[in-house]
Amino acid sequence: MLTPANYVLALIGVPLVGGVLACAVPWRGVRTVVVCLTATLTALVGVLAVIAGPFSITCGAWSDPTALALELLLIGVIVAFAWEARAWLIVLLALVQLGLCLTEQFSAGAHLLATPTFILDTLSSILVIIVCVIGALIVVYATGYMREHAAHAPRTTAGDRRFFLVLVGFLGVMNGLVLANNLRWLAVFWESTTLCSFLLIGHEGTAEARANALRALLINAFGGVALSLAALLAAHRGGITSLDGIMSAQALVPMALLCIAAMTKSAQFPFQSWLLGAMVAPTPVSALLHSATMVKAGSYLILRLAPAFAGTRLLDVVALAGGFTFAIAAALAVSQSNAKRVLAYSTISNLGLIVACAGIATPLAYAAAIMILCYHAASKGLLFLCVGAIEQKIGSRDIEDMGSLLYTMPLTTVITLTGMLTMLMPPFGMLMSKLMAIEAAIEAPFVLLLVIAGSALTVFFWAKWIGRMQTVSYHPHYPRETMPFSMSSVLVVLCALVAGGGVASILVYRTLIEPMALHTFATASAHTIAALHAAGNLLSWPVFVFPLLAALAWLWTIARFNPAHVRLPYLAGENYEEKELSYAFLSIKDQPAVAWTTSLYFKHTLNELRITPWANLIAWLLVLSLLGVLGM
Amino acid sequence: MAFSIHSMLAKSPWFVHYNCNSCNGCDIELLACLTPLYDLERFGVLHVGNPKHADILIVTGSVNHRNARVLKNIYAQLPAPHVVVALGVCGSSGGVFAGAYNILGGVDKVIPVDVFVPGCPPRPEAIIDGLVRAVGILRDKSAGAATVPAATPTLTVTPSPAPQEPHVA
Amino acid sequence: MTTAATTTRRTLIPFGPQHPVLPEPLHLRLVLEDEIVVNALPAVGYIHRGIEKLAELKDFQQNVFLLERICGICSFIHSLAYCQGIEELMQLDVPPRAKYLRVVWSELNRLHSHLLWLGLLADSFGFESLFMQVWKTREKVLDLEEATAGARIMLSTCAIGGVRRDLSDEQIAQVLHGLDAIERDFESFIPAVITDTTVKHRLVGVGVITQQQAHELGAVGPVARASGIARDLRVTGYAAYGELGLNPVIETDGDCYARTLVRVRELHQSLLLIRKALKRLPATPIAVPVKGNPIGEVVSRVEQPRGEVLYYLKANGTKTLERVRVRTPTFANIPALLAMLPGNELADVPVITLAIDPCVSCTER
Amino acid sequence: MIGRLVLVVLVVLGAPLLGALLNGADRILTARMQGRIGPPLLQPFYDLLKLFRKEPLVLNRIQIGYVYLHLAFMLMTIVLITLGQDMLLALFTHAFSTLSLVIGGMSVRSPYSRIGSQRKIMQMLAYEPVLILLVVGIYLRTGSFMAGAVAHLDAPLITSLPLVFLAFLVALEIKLEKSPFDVATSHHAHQELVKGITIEYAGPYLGIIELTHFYETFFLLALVTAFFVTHVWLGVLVAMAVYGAAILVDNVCARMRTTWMVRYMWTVPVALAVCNIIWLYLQPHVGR
Amino acid sequence: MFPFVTTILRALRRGPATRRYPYEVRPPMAGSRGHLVNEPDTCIYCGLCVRRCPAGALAVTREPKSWTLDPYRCILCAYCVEVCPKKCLRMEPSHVRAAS
Amino acid sequence: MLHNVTDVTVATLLDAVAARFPQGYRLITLTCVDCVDNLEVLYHFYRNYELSHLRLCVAKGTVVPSISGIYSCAVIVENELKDLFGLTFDGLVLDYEGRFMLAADAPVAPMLRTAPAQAAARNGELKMEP
Ligand code: NFV
Ligand code: SF4
Ligand code: SF4
Ligand code: SF4
Repeated sequence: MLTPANYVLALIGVPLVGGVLACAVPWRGVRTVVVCLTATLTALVGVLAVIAGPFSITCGAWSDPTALALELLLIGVIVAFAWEARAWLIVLLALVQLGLCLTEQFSAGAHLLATPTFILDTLSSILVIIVCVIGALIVVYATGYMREHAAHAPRTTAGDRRFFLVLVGFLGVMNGLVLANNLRWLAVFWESTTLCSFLLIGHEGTAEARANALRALLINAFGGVALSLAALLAAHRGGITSLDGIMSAQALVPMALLCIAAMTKSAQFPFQSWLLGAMVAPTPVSALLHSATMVKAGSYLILRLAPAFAGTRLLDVVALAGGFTFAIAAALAVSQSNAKRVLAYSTISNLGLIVACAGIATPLAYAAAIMILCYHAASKGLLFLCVGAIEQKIGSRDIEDMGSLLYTMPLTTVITLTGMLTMLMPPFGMLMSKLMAIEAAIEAPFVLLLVIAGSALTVFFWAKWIGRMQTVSYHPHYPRETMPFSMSSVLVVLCALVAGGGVASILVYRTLIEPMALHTFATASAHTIAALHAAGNLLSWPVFVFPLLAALAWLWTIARFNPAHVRLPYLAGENYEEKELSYAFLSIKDQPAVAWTTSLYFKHTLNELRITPWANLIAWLLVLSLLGVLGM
Repeated sequence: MAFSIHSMLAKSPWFVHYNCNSCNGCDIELLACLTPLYDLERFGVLHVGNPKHADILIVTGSVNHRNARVLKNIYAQLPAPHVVVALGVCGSSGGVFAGAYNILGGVDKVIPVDVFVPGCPPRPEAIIDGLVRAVGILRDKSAGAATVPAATPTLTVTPSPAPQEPHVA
Repeated sequence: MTTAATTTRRTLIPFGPQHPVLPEPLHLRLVLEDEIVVNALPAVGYIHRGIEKLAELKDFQQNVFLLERICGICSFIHSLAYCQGIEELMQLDVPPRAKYLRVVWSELNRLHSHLLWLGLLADSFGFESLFMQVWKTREKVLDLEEATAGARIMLSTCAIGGVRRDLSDEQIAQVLHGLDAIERDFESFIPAVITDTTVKHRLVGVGVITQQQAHELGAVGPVARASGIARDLRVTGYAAYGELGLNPVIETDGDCYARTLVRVRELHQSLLLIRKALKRLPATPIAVPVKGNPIGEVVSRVEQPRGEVLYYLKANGTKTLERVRVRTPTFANIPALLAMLPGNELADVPVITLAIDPCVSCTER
Repeated sequence: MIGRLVLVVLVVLGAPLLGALLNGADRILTARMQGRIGPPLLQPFYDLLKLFRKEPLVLNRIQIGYVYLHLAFMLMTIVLITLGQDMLLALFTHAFSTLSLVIGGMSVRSPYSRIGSQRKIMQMLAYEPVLILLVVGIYLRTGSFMAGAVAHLDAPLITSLPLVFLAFLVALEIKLEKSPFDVATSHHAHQELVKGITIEYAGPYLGIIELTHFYETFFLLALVTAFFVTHVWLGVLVAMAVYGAAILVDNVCARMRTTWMVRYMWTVPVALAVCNIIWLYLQPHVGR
Repeated sequence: MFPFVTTILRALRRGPATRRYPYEVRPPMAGSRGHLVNEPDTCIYCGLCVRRCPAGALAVTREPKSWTLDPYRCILCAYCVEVCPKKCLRMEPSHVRAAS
Repeated sequence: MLHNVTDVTVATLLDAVAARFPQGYRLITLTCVDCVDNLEVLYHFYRNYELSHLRLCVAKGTVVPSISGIYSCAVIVENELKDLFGLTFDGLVLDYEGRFMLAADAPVAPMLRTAPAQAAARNGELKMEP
């Protein structure tokens, strides 16, 4: 049997090695096999490790210098990239970070507290599962996607080999990030994900891609500085070198800095812009890094630390910042018609909700945050993949172009619809967790208001999109959809996962999340514990007979459907009947015109360009008030 | 006919109105039927906006080349069972406009008509009478009875002793 | 950050010809952006009968009955305009009593038309009970019409050379009495129209056209008057208007509210005119006999509820006319309507459309 | 257990009857306010039964599913509340019931249907915060999200949630599709969107929508009653009065624009509710 | 702010204004043009009315003597009444019922 | 009778109309009369309680310059005349291409005197049935 240390090694190493292998083989077919095998293996390792857990391992004396060396190496690489791009600000930030690392290394002296280097507890297990399973699925999908993509990619693109090196390797890095307890290792993996993200965003090599990659690098480098500063200050405060050290010492100042670092990674306002820019990357990247896993690192970090700081002013501000991001990102998502931007804003918004819940830091809030984290990763990953497939087919990511897709790509459309419904329909996990979030937010009235506003807005943009997606004309003929097997199979599997897991949300809550929250908040007050238990009673299963009956009734109706009942739409009496122009009406000059209804976007009231500066200003104020702890 | 599901159609006749070539005379009298003084809702009558919700299509005016197609479209969107009422002499025959270059004739030139209401314009009382007839036909249609297309009888007078035909009330 | 690609696609919808807020078939091809109208183009012809041609086929006496059926709302005034034109061609001297009676019926006609419009306007912004209230009052006008003219929709009342019916003293008393009742009824809804917050919200500042625009687009009737143009043909003094005297009702804001105010004030004006006319009713015959056939060309214009109607008649000395041309007020107001729509919300489209008081059957003949 | 089941069955069967009667009363009252006689009280039943006799015209098969869901989630909401379950969940299932209709209306490209659906979402956007605040208020009062907890209160909710109640009344006007908020669809045909969101549903499907509306009317008025839970009969009376007032408002207002509605709802009623909630937070025995 | 409330309440108080047709039939007003009738014995079947009728609703044959009205074409203008030399035509105030 | 009538030709029409616009004349409408051999188009203007008319006499088939560039409201009546008289206007701001008042299957230029119904009426054999 594998030892914990081997598990950690495998979790990190398998993908890294797989990535290198994938990069090494020059043939696409073989590479696909390598990638798929690696993905399978990673998933397997992940599951086995979680079954074997929880555990923690403490590395020997080699650990710290190695980590330092790796960190320096990473900083060097970043400097090199930035230098090449003449991004002096990034170079500056990287150098500052370098300085901080060295200062820490050479000033703090001996590191007294011996804490585990890597920990696999329930929280990290959940993330490991997300990374290894959903991540693996996305990687498999990417093999099919990239074949298609390569055909249309601009000449500047970096090529598949580098792509898969980074993408597959990223899984290992991300595993490392969620396992790391030691601050230095955390920083190493943290910087690595930044680098992966940078490389993948810039994959296509166009001017826009490069600019956006640099922006991501800049903002995350800023976060990196905050992280390093946190490590330095922690080290100065009694030689803390690990996350649980910070928690047990209740070190507020490092915590605040870590929160800022987390906000950059989780693209919270005012650091959101890089994530929107990141949408230029190929869609599997968006799915993997920019919605399912990497951006979760930030909220994960806060979630991990928050229980120790429950009730502090610091967390109140964090909650407020998260809530603010939740509401404002939802509002901006309403104004977007670009599907990937909608998804991006929605991701930011949900991350904000996780952060808000983490900030509220009651058992229920904690549970809600974890629920959102899981369900969001799955659903959003799926949705990104769907959008990718759709985009490859119709050549557009505009929501308004997605009408009548049920015609041309029924499978993807149904899966997309399922994915979107899981985002907002009872009894799926997202809705249940949002519900818990609201119940939890009772403890923080201001956050509550933001959460309420955000939820209402969220419904708006999803409904708009769902409506557009399933718009069908009245002469249905469903062709078979062609898509690489790797893509379609992943879509189906992930969809099944999302739907099944979503329906079982309360089961998941009961068996997994509730005990975990209880465990984490062993000392919480009675009424918050009661709230936690009450949330578990949310669903009385029998009431779901109604939707079930509705579904059955639907099937029954469709089975005995009489096509003669299909009529032309109401077009004020001026229908113009022709198969291809099904919604045409005769208009001026007796010429047919096609009725078309664009959804509401409020481009004027919710103007992104106008609102963003103000939102950023408010968010900066919140971030600055986070730093208020420095004065304490 | 005591309580039967078919009588429900008679108790809740919703109508949609389309103005073909009417001079408005018939239309405003129809609208007047909805207002307090005549209040068609007493009979469960509702004025609905689109044919898909309607049981009765009330057409005012005669048919011209352009609105014929609209009329056909609306007719095609009526859910069965349904009844068509042609209001006014225009709808019955073209009335005073018969013979104009853009007049095809009465509504029955384009779609089958179940009730003709004479008058130019018909008074609200006459419209109510027409609707009462329509409702009866609706019930019959719902029960599956065969209905015959409406006729527009003429009145002939000859020197007595020949009696008057009883078509005029 | 990439700037959001702005969707240039817009909403394109048909509005009419079959539409419950439009009692008449009119098709608007609306282009919207977030429910704001960007562009509106009309299609007409759903109610075109070819009456101008038909009037060349029937004889000039029968035409009275044909032309008053151009529209069942402004029927009397149509026949009035036509009769006045023929009378001018034939140089008939209409007896004064007929002239006064023509004013009475014209104003009754205007009364019922404005009330009808007010109800429909209320309906267009979803104020059903106001619609009901107004139409309830309108029934009183219709009763007066039936009592004096023999039908609720005034037809067959005007004749070449005079009028077909006379009013007895009881009828005059009945009308005066009825007018009082109508005026009392106004109290029940006119304050609502003028002061209600929600109504004002829907009308003020909606569908504005300036005086300059109104003039250039050739607007007539209340649409022109609401934009500050004193354009009312009754001041030219046809029929007995010259002896009764009136000042056109003017508002200056040019929005739907101003148009409403104009018509509401004209309700009172009509009451006043009818009362005056009935009081001064001269005791003369009501018609002169018509002999011979008309010859020559003439333009006859009178003020309809919706504005100026123009009849151009060309006769050649036979029973049938050579040309009967009708330019109705709504026809003249359509360019103004198209200028009002852009920039307003979809929800305002019915309101603006109804605020010009469109009469499509007049427009298309 | 059996008792609960009986209760559920009673409510599920009784609610539409009551809802239909209320609708019938509404139509009569509206007619009387307009000086008319109006339809018979049982008219909604006649309408409903008639609709089930009509041809089920549709544009596609998808839209059918959503009317079923519309009804199903409504039933679910009512059962949840009847069983005293989580109010927030009930609120969300209720929202999803409406949302089903929206999505169904959007599944056709028919312009009026789509615009109506979008306006319906705007309506949801407008009233949803108030409803959530209502639940929050109740929580602050009872300390539990369970609807059942309301029944155990010793003083009626209205004493501590007067402003929330007022805000809820405004939301009620939207939910009942009454002027000035009947923007998405309307009981009166003369609307710029014709029948808006329901325009492409005919016959039985329209019937199901009507049926759901009956349930909804019942549900909303039951919520009003819940404010007076220690004095149920008073609550019923108030609910009737509220219903009457809603009809009165419907009859004295013009229909407003959608954007105005959202702006209004997010200011006045939300502010009212928030004031009330803040006040509750400041109470010693609630909140944290 | 809501001036219409008083109107509404007054309407409630006063009760419906509805004329309960067909249960209560209001007598038609005198002089109203409801439908056209002919005195068969006074009529001389001269056909003058036919020539003047603007709607072409009339037909007369001299042998055998018959006068035919198409009520679905007659616009109730009463012009024929005016021109008839024998004054055998007249307008009755009640309306014609629908045919189906 | 008609007073204030000025005769114009196709060449002078636009100038005459353009001269009236700044003088504050309102365009009431256009009337077309079929004088069997040619068409007569009357432009009715109005200012200060005074009517004035332009009379344009053209042979059938002549292209008439559109005044919709000067009086934009003329566009709908010009489109109508195009439908009903088959008159062609040059420079219509918005051209309905003969589908303004009439549908495709309606008679072409029905207001022209050559229409058979007209001839029938002249000969006194007016038939009411189409
Ligand atoms: N007033 C009026 Fe007419 C005329 N002439 C016009 O547009 O209503 Ni039918
Ligand atoms: S029947 Fe008479 S009132 Fe009715 S539309 Fe025809 S002409 Fe007008
Ligand atoms: S005009 Fe008089 S008399 Fe001559 S046929 Fe007609 S009804 Fe008879
Ligand atoms: S009333 Fe008029 S339409 Fe009727 S028959 Fe006499 S003349 Fe003809």
